[in-house]
Amino acid sequence: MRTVQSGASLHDATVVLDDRVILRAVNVVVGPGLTLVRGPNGSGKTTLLRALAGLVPLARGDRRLAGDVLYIGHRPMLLRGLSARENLEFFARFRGGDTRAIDGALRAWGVGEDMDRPVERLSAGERRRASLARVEAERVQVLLLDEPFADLDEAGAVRLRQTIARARDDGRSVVVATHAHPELDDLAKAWIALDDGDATAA
Amino acid sequence: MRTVQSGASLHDATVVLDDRVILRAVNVVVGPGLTLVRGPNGSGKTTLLRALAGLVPLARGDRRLAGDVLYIGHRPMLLRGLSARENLEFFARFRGGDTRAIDGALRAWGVGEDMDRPVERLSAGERRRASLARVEAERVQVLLLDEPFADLDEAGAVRLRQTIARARDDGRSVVVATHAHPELDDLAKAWIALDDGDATAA
Amino acid sequence: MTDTTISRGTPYWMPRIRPWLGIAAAASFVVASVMALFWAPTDAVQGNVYRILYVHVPLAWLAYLAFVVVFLASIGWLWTRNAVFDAIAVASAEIGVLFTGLFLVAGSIWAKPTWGVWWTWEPRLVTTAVMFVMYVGYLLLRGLSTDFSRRATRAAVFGIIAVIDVPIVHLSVLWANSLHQLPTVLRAAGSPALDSSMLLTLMVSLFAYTLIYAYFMSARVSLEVARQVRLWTT
Amino acid sequence: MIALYRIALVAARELRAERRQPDGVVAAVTFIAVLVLLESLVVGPQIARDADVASALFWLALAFATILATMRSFDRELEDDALEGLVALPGGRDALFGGKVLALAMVLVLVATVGGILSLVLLDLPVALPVHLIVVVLLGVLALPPIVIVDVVLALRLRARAALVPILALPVLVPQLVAATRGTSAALSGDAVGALSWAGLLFAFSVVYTVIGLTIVPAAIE
Amino acid sequence: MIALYRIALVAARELRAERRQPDGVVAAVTFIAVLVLLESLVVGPQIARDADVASALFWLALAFATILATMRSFDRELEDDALEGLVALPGGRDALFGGKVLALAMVLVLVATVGGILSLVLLDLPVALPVHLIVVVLLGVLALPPIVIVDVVLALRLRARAALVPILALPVLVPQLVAATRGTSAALSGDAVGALSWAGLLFAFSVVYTVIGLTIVPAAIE
Ligand code: HEM
Ligand SMILES: Nc1ncnc2c1ncn2[C@@H]1O[C@H](COP(=O)(O)OP(=O)(O)OP(=O)(O)O)[C@@H](O)[C@H]1O
Ligand SMILES: Nc1ncnc2c1ncn2[C@@H]1O[C@H](COP(=O)(O)OP(=O)(O)OP(=O)(O)O)[C@@H](O)[C@H]1O
Ligand SMILES: [Mg+2]
Ligand SMILES: [Mg+2]
Repeated sequence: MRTVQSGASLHDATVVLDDRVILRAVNVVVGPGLTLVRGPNGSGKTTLLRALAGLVPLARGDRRLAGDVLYIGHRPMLLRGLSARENLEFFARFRGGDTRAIDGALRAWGVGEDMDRPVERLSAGERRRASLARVEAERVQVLLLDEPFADLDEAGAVRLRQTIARARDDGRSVVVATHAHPELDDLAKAWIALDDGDATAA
Repeated sequence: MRTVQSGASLHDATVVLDDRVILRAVNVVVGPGLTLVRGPNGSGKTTLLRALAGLVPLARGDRRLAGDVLYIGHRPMLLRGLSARENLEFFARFRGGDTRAIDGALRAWGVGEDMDRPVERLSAGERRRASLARVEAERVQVLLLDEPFADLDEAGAVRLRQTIARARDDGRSVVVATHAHPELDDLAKAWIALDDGDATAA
Repeated sequence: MTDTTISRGTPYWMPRIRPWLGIAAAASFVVASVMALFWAPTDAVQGNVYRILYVHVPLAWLAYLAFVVVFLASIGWLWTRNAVFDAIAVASAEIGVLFTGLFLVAGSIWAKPTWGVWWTWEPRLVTTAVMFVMYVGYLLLRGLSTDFSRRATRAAVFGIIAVIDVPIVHLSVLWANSLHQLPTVLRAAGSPALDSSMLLTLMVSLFAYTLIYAYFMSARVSLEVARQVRLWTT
Repeated sequence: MIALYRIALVAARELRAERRQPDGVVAAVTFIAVLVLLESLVVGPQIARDADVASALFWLALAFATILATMRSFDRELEDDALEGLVALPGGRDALFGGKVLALAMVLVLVATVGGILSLVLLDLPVALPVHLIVVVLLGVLALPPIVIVDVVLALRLRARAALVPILALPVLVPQLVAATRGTSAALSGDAVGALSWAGLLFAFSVVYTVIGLTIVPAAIE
Repeated sequence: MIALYRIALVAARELRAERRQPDGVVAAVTFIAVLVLLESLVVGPQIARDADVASALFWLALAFATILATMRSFDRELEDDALEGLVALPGGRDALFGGKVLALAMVLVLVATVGGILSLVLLDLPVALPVHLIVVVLLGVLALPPIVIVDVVLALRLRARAALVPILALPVLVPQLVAATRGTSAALSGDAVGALSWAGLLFAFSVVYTVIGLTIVPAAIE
């Protein structure tokens, strides 16, 4: 098998949930640059990202990883009770990094004023913005973003595209699963088309 | 004050959450046809829809309602443990309607095969589709849809636009809060622009 | 990341020896029953009721064995991710629960004439009941889990923890105010304090129940492996 | 009529979700069994077989089972905002309380029956007045859900929910639990008059709390 | 080192979320107080003041408080998939168990202190060996969280979770609860040797379960 310099890969990976095959012998190699995951509802995009992040047990096959992963799923994954800032500080410290970038990142994402309120009191879009600020606050090599445009307004979507473009230019591996947003195709280097558990790379 | 034939309205409505004013003396009258609610993240769209649906207490002002309301929020609002079909049957029966339309609606929304699986085992988009099938299954006069395009793939979005257009043509009152989707503007009859708790109608 | 290994079916010799295992189990069960009912001498104190011993004690020991097997198979699964270990664990847990239920009932029937009650609150009995509930919980946990590897992993973790109750049941008679028989056979000091023909009968019964356990295991494990194969090939 | 139909619908939905966990009731029963086992182990067999103590344990266990079951029911509702979907229906607010009480009462009757038989057998208790015992247990069981559900609704969306519910519920439950315990113990030991008068008190409790619940719960939900 | 630091971070996050609900600890303490009241009310003051019975009630209440607190902690994590965010971090899986055990043990020490003093005062119990009592209670409290957390992790995302956790946890806790009860009762009534040997057993329990938890819990989380 090949070696991967930076990024993540799945080899012959099969995922079974609820005794149903959700991903079928998938081979995916993600390297630096933007990889887009496309596919209709229920085709297995979320499962693929979770498999890359190691959040789902593989029934067969294996997963390789070079560098740390930042996975943001359909939900914002912030702990209720804590504020956005406290959540991001926890993540950054846990990775052994510093917390200096956090304030700036949250402010840039437009939640500067709300960053000390408990996250459950934020609107859906504000919560999404706070979780996307992690991309700047943690500066991790491999980014896995599942439908990150959901709930974002126009300004937020623009910022997210810039963020993705910048991460790509920095040589980070970015995997984005999303519907629509054809403008992302211009930034992408690779495509993974999912159909009912079968992946085709392009 | 005016009377409303079918639809919902808020008069001088102020909503306070967490000791902060979220909606400020808002006057909104929603009649038959499509009303679009626009505004950046955190401007109060969700709060407005919840106020129309009677889910949020008004600090001042009042709410009028003619006809039943179907409100679908950011989350799909289906009870875990039950299947999509069982959820929809419950809603339809509760309204005193029949359940004949349910199977067809779920099938039309592409969750025909999954309609007997517990909803928590569905993908995000499949869950969204199941909850949108309520629009056809319950046939209620006033529809309040909060960001209904989230998680839908292209085919789902097309279907949703058709559904909205049809509901409008049937003379139902449809209120949709959404970012982007400029193509909806062609269908709309009225616009409510929200900015930090202040509403301007257009 | 470790792969889940699925056996390609039961080893070829399994189905071949199973009938013989069944015959041996049945035969030794008949011999043990005859010995227990007719050959072993009547107890001086208890009369004939004591003969329940030959059911009660072997079943208790085999329940212990079954739960220790669950423990070992659980470690095996976590270590190797070979699905056959999960099959062994579930088979052994089910048989263990069955045997525990049976020796509880047998003990209870024995308790009525000797102690005057069906059930009483004393350490051995309570810890046994707790062990029973624990493994019923183990089976519940399995039943509620949905997909294969999660089920296997969660069950394995619990199977490892639950085994702690086996020594506790065994040692519970040493607690103060125990009504139950103190260790007479498996005791630390010296040889068994039991009449030699009684001891022989007990050993033959133990042998018979061990074969029954082995027979059940081979049948249940094959069934489970077949299910796994069906699941993974569709 | 329509109100009753809606209450029945909510109850049916609840019971269906409950039945999907085929061992839901089994679980609650096992829970009671474990508690009885545990307590008699730590308290000692003589004390545990006392009619007063046995009834007290049974009712405490049942109170916990009620609280757990209710919290589970609302946990399920809070996921994905399902509760909001129900409350947004016309009449949803009013049907919520009645439906939950009905469903929970049915589950608890089952749990109490099996758990009660288990306790009787496990503790080898003599029953002097079986019919009185059934009446007391039934009325005691019916008195539990209204108050627990009211408390859960009040605590809903408050952050310390899981811990708050027992705090709100238990003090209010104390009189009922005392009545149920005394009544059960009277029925076990043959005091017919005592059993019936406690049963009457329990009946009063359940009527009062049900009326309160039907009246104020709709207002308490947003 | 880094592993310990991460465990400390998880514990700190947990404690902070816990502190945000100013009534978290208060809640658990009230819970114990109510239980002690309730039991002494229904069981009768003579029996309730017996050293054995009082210790038994205290430990049962503490076991329930542990289960409730642990379930609440994980409920918070499941909302918005926060737990997944933690587990997806490098080393997150390994730090989870240790961090939760640490945080929960600290909360429980507080709860046990206040709850214990409350029980002593409310039931007017004489304490023969105060230092031994403190040692026993401390070790008993430290023995509770590991096993409860393991069981909550096992039942995570399963449907009958609220009912399954007590069923899985209570039987496993029985030996510890018996040891803690006996040890407490020995310390209350002046049996120094007894108290210390039970304390030793409790220490062994907490070490064994912590090691098991640290070893196998990471495998049990997906
Ligand atoms: C429901 C009631 C009973 C239960 C749950 C029970 C449980 C057990 C268990 C778990 C063992 C295995 C002991 C070990 O080796 O660790 C055992 C053994 C034994 N039981 Fe019972 N028992 C019950 C009633 C009785 C009664 C009524 C008697 C006789 C009066 C009795 C006599 C014995 C004897 C003689 C042994 C073998 C002890 C040895 O050699 O170690 N049991 N019982
Ligand atoms: N439960 C709550 N408690 C306190 N404040 C809240 C609560 N929910 C929302 N808010 C605040 O109210 C304001 C409006 O929120 P709302 O959810 O209505 O916005 P929105 O327009 O729907 O935003 P989005 O586009 O992100 O969905 C936001 O500033 C938010 O922080
Ligand atoms: N927990 C689960 N148990 C069983 N099946 C599941 C589970 N989660 C998802 N599935 C099924 O797996 C398939 C793929 O789901 P997945 O969430 O990966 O799809 P997706 O491509 O992300 O869809 P979407 O666009 O709707 O987000 C779907 O058919 C879904 O029903
Ligand atoms: Mg998805
Ligand atoms: Mg919104």
